[in-house]
Amino acid sequence: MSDYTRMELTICAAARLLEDGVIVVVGTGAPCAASMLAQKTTAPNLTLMFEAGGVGPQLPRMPISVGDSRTFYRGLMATSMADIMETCQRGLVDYTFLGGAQIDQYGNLNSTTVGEDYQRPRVRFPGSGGANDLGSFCWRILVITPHDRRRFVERLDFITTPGFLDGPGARETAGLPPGTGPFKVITDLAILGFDDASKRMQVESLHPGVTLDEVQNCTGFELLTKSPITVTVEPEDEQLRILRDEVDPDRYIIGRS
Amino acid sequence: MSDYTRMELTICAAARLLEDGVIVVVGTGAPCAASMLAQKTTAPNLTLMFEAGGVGPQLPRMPISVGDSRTFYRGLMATSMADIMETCQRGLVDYTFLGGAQIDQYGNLNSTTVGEDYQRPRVRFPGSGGANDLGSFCWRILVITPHDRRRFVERLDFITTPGFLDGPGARETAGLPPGTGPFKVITDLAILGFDDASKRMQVESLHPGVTLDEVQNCTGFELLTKSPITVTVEPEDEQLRILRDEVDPDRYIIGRS
Amino acid sequence: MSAENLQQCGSGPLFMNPDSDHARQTFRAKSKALAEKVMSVPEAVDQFVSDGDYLGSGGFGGNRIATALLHEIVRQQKQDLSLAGHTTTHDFQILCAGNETGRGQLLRRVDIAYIVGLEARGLSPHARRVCESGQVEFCEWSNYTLALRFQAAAMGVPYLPVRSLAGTDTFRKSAARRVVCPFTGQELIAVPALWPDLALIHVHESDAFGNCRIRGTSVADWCLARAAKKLIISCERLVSNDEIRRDPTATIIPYYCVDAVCEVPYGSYPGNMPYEYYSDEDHLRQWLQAESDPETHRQFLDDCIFGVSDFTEYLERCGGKQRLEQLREQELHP
Amino acid sequence: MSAENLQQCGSGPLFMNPDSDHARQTFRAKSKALAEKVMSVPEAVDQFVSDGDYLGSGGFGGNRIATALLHEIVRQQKQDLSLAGHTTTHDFQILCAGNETGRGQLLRRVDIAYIVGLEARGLSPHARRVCESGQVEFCEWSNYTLALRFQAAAMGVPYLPVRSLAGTDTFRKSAARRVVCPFTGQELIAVPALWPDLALIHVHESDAFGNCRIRGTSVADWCLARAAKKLIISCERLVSNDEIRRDPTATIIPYYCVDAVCEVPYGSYPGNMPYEYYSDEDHLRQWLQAESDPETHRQFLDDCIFGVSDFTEYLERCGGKQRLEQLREQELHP
Repeated sequence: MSDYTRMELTICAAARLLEDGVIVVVGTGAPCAASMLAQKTTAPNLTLMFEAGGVGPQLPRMPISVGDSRTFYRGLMATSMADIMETCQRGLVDYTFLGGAQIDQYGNLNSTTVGEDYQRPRVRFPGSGGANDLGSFCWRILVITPHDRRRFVERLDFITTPGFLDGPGARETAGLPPGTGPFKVITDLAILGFDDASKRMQVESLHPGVTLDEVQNCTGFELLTKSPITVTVEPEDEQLRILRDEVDPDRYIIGRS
Repeated sequence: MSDYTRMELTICAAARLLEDGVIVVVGTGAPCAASMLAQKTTAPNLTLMFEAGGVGPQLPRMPISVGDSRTFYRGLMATSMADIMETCQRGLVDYTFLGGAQIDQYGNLNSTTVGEDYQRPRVRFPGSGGANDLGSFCWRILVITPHDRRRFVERLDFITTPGFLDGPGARETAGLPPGTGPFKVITDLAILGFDDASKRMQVESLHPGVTLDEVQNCTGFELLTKSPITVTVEPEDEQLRILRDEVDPDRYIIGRS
Repeated sequence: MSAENLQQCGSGPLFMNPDSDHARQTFRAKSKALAEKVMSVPEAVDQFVSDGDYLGSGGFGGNRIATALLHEIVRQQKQDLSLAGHTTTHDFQILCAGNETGRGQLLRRVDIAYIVGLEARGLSPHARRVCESGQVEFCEWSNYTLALRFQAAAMGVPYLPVRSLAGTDTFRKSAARRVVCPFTGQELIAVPALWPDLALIHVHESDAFGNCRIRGTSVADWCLARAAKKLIISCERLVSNDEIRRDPTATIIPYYCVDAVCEVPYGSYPGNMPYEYYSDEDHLRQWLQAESDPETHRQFLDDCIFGVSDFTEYLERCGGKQRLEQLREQELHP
Repeated sequence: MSAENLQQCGSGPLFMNPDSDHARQTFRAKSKALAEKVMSVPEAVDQFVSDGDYLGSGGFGGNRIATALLHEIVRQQKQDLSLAGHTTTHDFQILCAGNETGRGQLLRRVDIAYIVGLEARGLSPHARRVCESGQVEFCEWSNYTLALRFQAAAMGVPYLPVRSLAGTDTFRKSAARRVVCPFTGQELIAVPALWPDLALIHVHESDAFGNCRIRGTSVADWCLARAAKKLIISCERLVSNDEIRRDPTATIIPYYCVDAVCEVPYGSYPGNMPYEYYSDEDHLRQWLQAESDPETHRQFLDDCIFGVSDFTEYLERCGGKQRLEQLREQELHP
């Protein structure tokens, strides 16, 4: 077994979650790397979509923007943002990968503002982009994020994108499509899921060498645990080779800490 | 002045109503002939649209269907039906040409059923097609129709397409865009308009040799008259030549009685 | 008439469930794998058309229609179908061959925007017989509002607002309802989403997976393809997936909407196919004339549909290659 | 949370009138004549951009953006503009050069879907200064719902329903409202139509009248072009009207939406232009770095916008032909 970084482990773990023959709407960065890796390993028939309109590209390199020309390079279709979003809204899209500045125990995401005063925030982040739409429409939300207490917080300063809102049934009551919501959160420490009954975040798998205490200490709310907690499967040599040589040869993503 | 048929007169009169530099949504038949004639005479900068998606064709011949390939032959755009209809709905389209099996004093049109029982009609006609939409959205409705009591009726068996409904303010109350409605009805006997106050149909111009009595006798409701009633301008030689040689060389329309 | 007295609902029947959650379950269950879907017309119709299905017919009546698929549906004597009749002209005429001809009842319910007529060519006597029989249930719409129902479905919402239909009997015999704009207070009409069980669309080019290109007007097919729960494509030409990837901007229907792909050259005949062949007006005139007399009509249908084994044989009977070359010439040099 | 307790309205400001009758009057007054509209970038901006206008920016932030027009708006020091910020990245960064730099206040109100960031490249320090100053008024949306507001406008209806936003602070800080589906009773979100005073769209090809073609993703530009009360097109290449008529299927924006056409090769630089040139990541990185220090930023803006006479001079300063050829190579052989 080769040496690998936490980021490589995270990407490999995320890639394994994607089934073959499904559609995933991805952003740039780690989600895109995970999806490309899945295509080249366990899910050759995975279709990538990008919110600006790219469908099914044969990605020559990692795109820099979710709207750049690589997102439809030798693609099956170059269409509109509305077409992508509406394909999600009518229920055809299985997975979306999201991120954010903050996440809470229900998987709600903040990418808008940090600080008390909305009009004069401490930090103005970009806002929803397509995240609120994708997080509302797609069947399963995947989140890739570094794991620390600044990100995993008790209370979001701003709910940009809906997770399970304030608990069981809340999405449905609000009018969001039933049966949707956060599925897995993949961090540099663990893979987390959501408890069926309470919709609260739970530790499902610890990365090799990581303890439950360590994960809890990096989290600003109480984590549930799924029993038994497994150990995250380590990257295989072939997976690492493809990730390093084919997916991210410039070490654009995997070069990050 | 050449001899001409009533149909030729009707088409020439309709063509003169179209201003230069506007957009008109046309059907096949006489409206299309009138619009082509206008383009080749008084309104060279008239843009034709067809409801199936054709915009600004250089019509090589009269189309047979409002969706056939001639409607976008060397056209500016071949788009969707929704694009055409929505361009009308947002207020860009000045004129539409409509017809129907029946018309009443408010310019309402029936192209759906004749007979008492909707479910088992005496005659089932096609229905609205795009007429209800175009008659709701476009600023001014033009109607070309033969003039007889079977068509000009006191009460429609079915209101397919809105004229002024039951009188002043009715379109607006129903929710139709304000300021729209029937503009002129061009028949083989006269040009009729609508009284501003009552929204009832009025005779504005009699074709040469036609009397007001004759028009009233061919009409199943009481006609108002605009004073003074003019005599319809006769076709000019050049207009007739173009109509016969360039617009309808197969006498597809002008060959009709 | 004051705003308070406006009729709030059309009295027409709503044939299909406009619940977008219901539709989402269907779309979730569809395969999204990039798999080959090429099959013959009889196979596609046998496999994907069920009695009782609600159909949407692509193109525009006599232009870019899926004639071969429509004939096969009639030949296989499917029963109790519903239809979205948005400017259905010759396509409607073909389906009517399954009603009032001693083979049960193919058409049972029709959402009408435009039926019975063939535009400037006149009314179909047989379609009139079918529609005046009292045996078919109707609901009235207009071309745009029926297309808008597909658009709502394609968007994944249960309704969309519109400013037509208002004030007319077309509204009163529709299943539309009134709504008020929550921002402006404007009176609007709401039309319910329509997810057909099945759509038939004829296109210029498709690859084996169902990525399709159309040249010329798309009419309502962008939305119809996305709204349909099942979609059978017929195409003039199969092209390679490489060719599709060479110009992704040209793809109008993506593979994940498509269930079957049938290669049928001249598949819109006797309808027009833009940039390929013009409509066969002689044949359409013969069809209309044959309908005047039920016995002549029966014979005509045997010659064109019931007594031929497939669409190729129909094309042969209509003049074959020579006639088709004439129509191609008419299209390319009008 | 029960359905009765759902918040009915977002508390965000509605910057533009969503009344479709109001918009209809504007569109009625527009010329529909097929007239030549070619002019220079300074002329177009001088003639069609007024202080206080609401702008829509085409493309996708750093892809197929109308950079030359954006620079000119900043150079002419337009004031008090509103902006539809749907994934505005580098375009937003350019407009922010008119705020907090001693030249008044270019941006006054922003409908936000995505601002401040440049995707994977990080946040813009200067855009943060502008947005954290309290001087700009905001309303929150998402990429789809902001695009949907253009779609409602393009359709000519005052609102459209959607199933996102619900339950979040994005909704609470938006100007969206709740509606109930009149057919299914489903809880939905309504977004108001948005007719921008002006849109700027960069395309591959346009004729002199404004009939335009785009290759690659259209993002929200189909709707934006139709929603805008005034529309300035910049294009890589002017083509003849004959060329447009050769393939009417390729026309995505028709002339009657367009007020001015400016020929600007490399007009999306430093943004990506599909099939033409890739984004200049070095230049974008320099821009971000320059923003860290206000004095460096001032100098950088003088070098790139205020101190150059036109876009051609900007391209020269950024490396000119040699650099542009590299970017073309990166695009064509990624």
